[in-house]
Amino acid sequence: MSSLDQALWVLLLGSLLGLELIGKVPPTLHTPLMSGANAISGITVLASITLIAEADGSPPLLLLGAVSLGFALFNVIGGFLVTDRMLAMFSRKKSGAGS
Amino acid sequence: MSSLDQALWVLLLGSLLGLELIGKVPPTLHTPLMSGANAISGITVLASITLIAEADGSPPLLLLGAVSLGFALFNVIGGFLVTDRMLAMFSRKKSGAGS
Amino acid sequence: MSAIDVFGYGIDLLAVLLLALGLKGLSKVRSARSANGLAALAMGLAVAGLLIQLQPSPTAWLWIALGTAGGGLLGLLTAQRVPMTAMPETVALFNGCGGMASLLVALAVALFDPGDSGLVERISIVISVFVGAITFSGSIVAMGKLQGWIGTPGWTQSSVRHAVNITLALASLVGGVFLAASPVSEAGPLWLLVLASTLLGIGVTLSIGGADMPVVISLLNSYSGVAAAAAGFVVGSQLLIVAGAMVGAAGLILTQVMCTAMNRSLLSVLFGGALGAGSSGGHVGGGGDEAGYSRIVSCSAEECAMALETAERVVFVPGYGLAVAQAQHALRELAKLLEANGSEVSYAIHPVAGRMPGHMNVLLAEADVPYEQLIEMDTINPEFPRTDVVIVLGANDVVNPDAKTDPSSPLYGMPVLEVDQARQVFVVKRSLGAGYAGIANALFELPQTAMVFGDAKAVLQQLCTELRSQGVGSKVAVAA
Amino acid sequence: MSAIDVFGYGIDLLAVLLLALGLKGLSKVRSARSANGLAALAMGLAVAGLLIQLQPSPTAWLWIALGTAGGGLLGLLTAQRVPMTAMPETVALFNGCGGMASLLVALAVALFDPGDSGLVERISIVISVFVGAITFSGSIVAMGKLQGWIGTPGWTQSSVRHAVNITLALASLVGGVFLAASPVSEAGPLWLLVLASTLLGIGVTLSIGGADMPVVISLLNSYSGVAAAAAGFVVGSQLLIVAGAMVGAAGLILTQVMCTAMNRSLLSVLFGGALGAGSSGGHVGGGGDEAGYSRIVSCSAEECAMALETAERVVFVPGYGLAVAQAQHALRELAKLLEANGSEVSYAIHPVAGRMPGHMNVLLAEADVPYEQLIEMDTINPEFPRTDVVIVLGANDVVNPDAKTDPSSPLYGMPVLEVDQARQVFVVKRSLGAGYAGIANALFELPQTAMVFGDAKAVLQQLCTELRSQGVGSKVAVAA
Ligand SMILES: NC(=O)c1ccc[n+]([C@@H]2O[C@H](COP(=O)([O-])OP(=O)(O)OC[C@H]3O[C@@H](n4cnc5c(N)ncnc54)[C@H](OP(=O)(O)O)[C@@H]3O)[C@@H](O)[C@H]2O)c1
Ligand SMILES: NC(=O)c1ccc[n+]([C@@H]2O[C@H](COP(=O)([O-])OP(=O)(O)OC[C@H]3O[C@@H](n4cnc5c(N)ncnc54)[C@H](OP(=O)(O)O)[C@@H]3O)[C@@H](O)[C@H]2O)c1
Repeated sequence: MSSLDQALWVLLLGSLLGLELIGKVPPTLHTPLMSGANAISGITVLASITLIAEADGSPPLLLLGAVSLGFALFNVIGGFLVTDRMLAMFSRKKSGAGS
Repeated sequence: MSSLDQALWVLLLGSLLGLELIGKVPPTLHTPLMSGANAISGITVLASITLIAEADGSPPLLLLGAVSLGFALFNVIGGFLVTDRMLAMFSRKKSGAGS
Repeated sequence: MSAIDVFGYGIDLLAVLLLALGLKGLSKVRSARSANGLAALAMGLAVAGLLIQLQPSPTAWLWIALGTAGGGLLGLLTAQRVPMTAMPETVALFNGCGGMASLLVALAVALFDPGDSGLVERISIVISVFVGAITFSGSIVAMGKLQGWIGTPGWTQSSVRHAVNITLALASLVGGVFLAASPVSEAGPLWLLVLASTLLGIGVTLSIGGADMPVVISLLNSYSGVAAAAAGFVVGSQLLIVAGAMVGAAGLILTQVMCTAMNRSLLSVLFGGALGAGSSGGHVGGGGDEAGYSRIVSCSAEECAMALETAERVVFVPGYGLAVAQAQHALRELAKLLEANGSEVSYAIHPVAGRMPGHMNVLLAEADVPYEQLIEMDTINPEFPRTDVVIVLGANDVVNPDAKTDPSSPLYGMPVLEVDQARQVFVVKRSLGAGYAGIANALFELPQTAMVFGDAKAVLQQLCTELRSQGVGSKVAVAA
Repeated sequence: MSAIDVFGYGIDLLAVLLLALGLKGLSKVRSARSANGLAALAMGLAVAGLLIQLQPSPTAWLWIALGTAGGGLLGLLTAQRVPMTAMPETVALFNGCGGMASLLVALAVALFDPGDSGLVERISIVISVFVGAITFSGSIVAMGKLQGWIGTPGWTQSSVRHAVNITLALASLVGGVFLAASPVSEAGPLWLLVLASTLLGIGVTLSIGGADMPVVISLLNSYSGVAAAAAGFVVGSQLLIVAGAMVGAAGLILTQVMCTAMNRSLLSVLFGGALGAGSSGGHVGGGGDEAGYSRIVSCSAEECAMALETAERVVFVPGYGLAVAQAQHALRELAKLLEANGSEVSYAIHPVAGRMPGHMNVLLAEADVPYEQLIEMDTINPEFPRTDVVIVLGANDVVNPDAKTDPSSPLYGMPVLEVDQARQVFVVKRSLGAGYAGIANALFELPQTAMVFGDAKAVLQQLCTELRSQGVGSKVAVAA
């Protein structure tokens, strides 16, 4: 893995940034924001892909990698789409026409 | 120097953090904040000290290092003190007694 | 550094930048939707960059395709099919799967990766397994509770649960320490860790009431960020570490913000046990149960319909009960009738009405209620004095006037919808039962208030029928 | 990693954390002072950590002590001696020295460091020299202009300056590219770079009017952060890179915020030339110069004193002219007389009154005006209708009613102090000359307004004398 001290710097700064990025959130956005952040946390796909690509043909690694990739992508794809669906409902441009 | 890719990560995250840290500043604080940030930018003292400590006795490096250390510390010490003086004036607990 | 490395590296930096912008944008109404797209783009970039850097072998490509097809398709279908009202459950499910992914990566490396591992890597594996497992099992339990599949067992409300959870936490600790300390990974401590932390996730979540679930899910979401960051340490990905840390920290803040909005503290959510779990109500001495009220006027849907027919300004106050009764479409129906009848109709949206933030917006949007008619609390409160009829639909705490006047009330200090200012108030609910906070509501006893007992959907349908039978339906054609 | 490395590393992380907290705290009134202390602590920590890690030789310690003694003492003395009213100049001076430090470090490494240098290091040196030199020369010019030592030469207001600056920028670019491209550092390109960028800093700053200087200083402050980050690349210090980047970015935001508060755009500050440089005024067609007014009532200090004697509520509006005249102590004197006479006195503080943000707070605090009497614009505006006498002291733009009513005015949209609502307004200034924005002020022509021409300090002293001669002074003893 990359050198530890580098990783810790990045960890610290990333956390501080995360703390700052979200300031005041109107209650209406709590659920979509939670859902969007959740989709982002599916970034573990990167770990799964790395695992597969560096598996050197080892079957258990390939299998576990693919399964974890499936789980992570489920999180990512589902998360972003569902967030978009929610946010689409909030858009003001929505026509007022009845059902 | 430390590996470039590490440095660039840190640069990016540091900048983003800086952009986020200061949101709304009341006008009264513009000058003190400017002054305080200026004092922090005197962190170049670290570079000067490194220069001196790793000069290996080379006279020009030692001299330039010491001069730059002087400049940087002038910035740091003066900056923090002057900011404190300004902020002391804003403190509400100040007694209302006349001159 | 080869050209490809530099390229991949640039992509990584760009992806983090976009992710940060996405997270930031998601917290503002105007930019939220495009920010979500931005974040998705960043994710796509990151994956593409990684694939370019790693240049997987054909076999690897095959397995990647397999995983992608499986997870991607399922995600797509789930996202499209799930009803809007089941959002919290859905997010919990997604979140649990993210945790599972981190758990599996760490397991795979610990069990099958031949290379010798350093202390740092082993610690990362422990954290990844621990947090991943808790996130997974906790999220699944949260989902089950929200769906009503899982109840709140009695023992989780006694102090037994503290003993159980502490034992589980200690077991995880032991497993983790042994795993981290031994240079060759041993299966024993690993499985102990997996098992104990999975159970711990269940144990902690099981004791929390369904109404507090949004907060718990948000917290677990923060955890899954931490798990991702730990997985980043395991596979050595800067980008993963940054993104994971960012989401973890942002999730923590969001959890805090949500707690504040609901007048709860995070600690009391996590350790306080279930609060107002459905009908348990009345935990505050004296108030709450039906005997507590002295002067209640109840009326029929017919009387209510008559008042509505002549009202010029009608405000609906939707609450949790409306969501439970799935009555949003019936409500929209009634509103259309009234509008055709010449009334001015709007909806008063309290920020924490319902059981998840934005619950009412989502619910009413699903029923095609025009966005302009959803009025935020601060805007509509001054309007109540000139409102003829207020219909409170399955809402309770958010219209409780005690929050303003009675310092001893648990709600005291929470801003509420001041419906008591209106000329006439009808409260539609099934009984005199309490709401989430489990306390009595002084509104029900006010002279201008009348209760209309019944299921929200049934009452709304009755109202529509009444109005139509009085000829309001026919005027629609004339007005149009 | 040795134990000392780990220790030093932990200190570095802690220092960054504290610096971030410090910067954040500095932007809130309540926490600003302690945040400043926190940042200073972080700086001390960082230095201590570095010394522990580097373990300098005795010779090195000697030189470090020399530099510390020199810079530290000077800084201490300067900070204590400088008058509060000279703050912007002082900050500019400090800032310039910070830039100089980065410049010197890069120079030393380029000229005397024997090791062979990679491309990245050479690029870092170029950036460090370039930004450091601009920061230094620009800050010194800014200081000189604020102190009045340097004027605004005519050619800098014509388009000649663009030609000059572009030439200088190109020269820096050539020097920089040559320096970065050649593996052995050559003196030629280096000195070209130093010279051209120093002159560029002068050229750009010289054309900017004194009133825009705070913005320029803030921008240069952001540059000195960039220079520090570049120096961090040169000596290979993570901490320096992070802190430099953080300050650089924060400075940029602050610059933007300041521009907004002054109704100016950053580009127009940098490239628009001097605006309202002292008496140049009247650049807006028609308005501004003295002939533009038709109905002006002027009165003597004596008449003004009579109005003050009977006023129950008096509001002073201090402006740039008060600062120029150094009249804050005379003002405090007058206020004390009035208070002894039973009047209620307060000061209306416009956010951009004067020539630097917070100028008036600092100025009046220096004269020991109680903080409670300084009222912010939004608070005092509704109070003007029940104010008997307003005295405008060397303020102009911040009381211009056109900002509210005349869409064609350059000030339109800027919130102003609504002194025209008061019963009686006295405007104390030397002439009918315009203020910073260079436009006429409709306030002067209103029926309730009277001009009291003269230097602010002189007029205030006259007012005190008048009041005392009418026996107000003697009442002080009685009232006390
Ligand atoms: N929005 C959030 O994010 C969130 C999250 C967690 C907690 N909370 C809390 O939840 C509460 C929300 O207040 P609220 O006024 O919306 O709801 P509430 O105070 O919980 O009251 C809901 C009412 O709906 C009635 N009801 C239930 N089912 C019904 C049905 N089928 N038809 C008609 N009525 C029905 C219930 O009375 P009956 O049993 O008599 O019918 C109950 O009194 C607040 O205390 C808030 O702090 C909110
Ligand atoms: N606060 C900031 O950060 C900042 C920074 C840059 C620019 N600005 C701008 O500066 C302006 C500030 O408004 P302001 O009302 O304070 O000042 P102003 O509009 O610039 O007017 C100052 C007035 O003071 C008078 N004056 C000068 N010397 C005097 C003396 N010795 N005795 C008495 N009067 C004297 C001048 O008139 P005579 O010549 O007739 O005496 C002038 O009209 C705004 O336009 C603001 O945007 C503010």
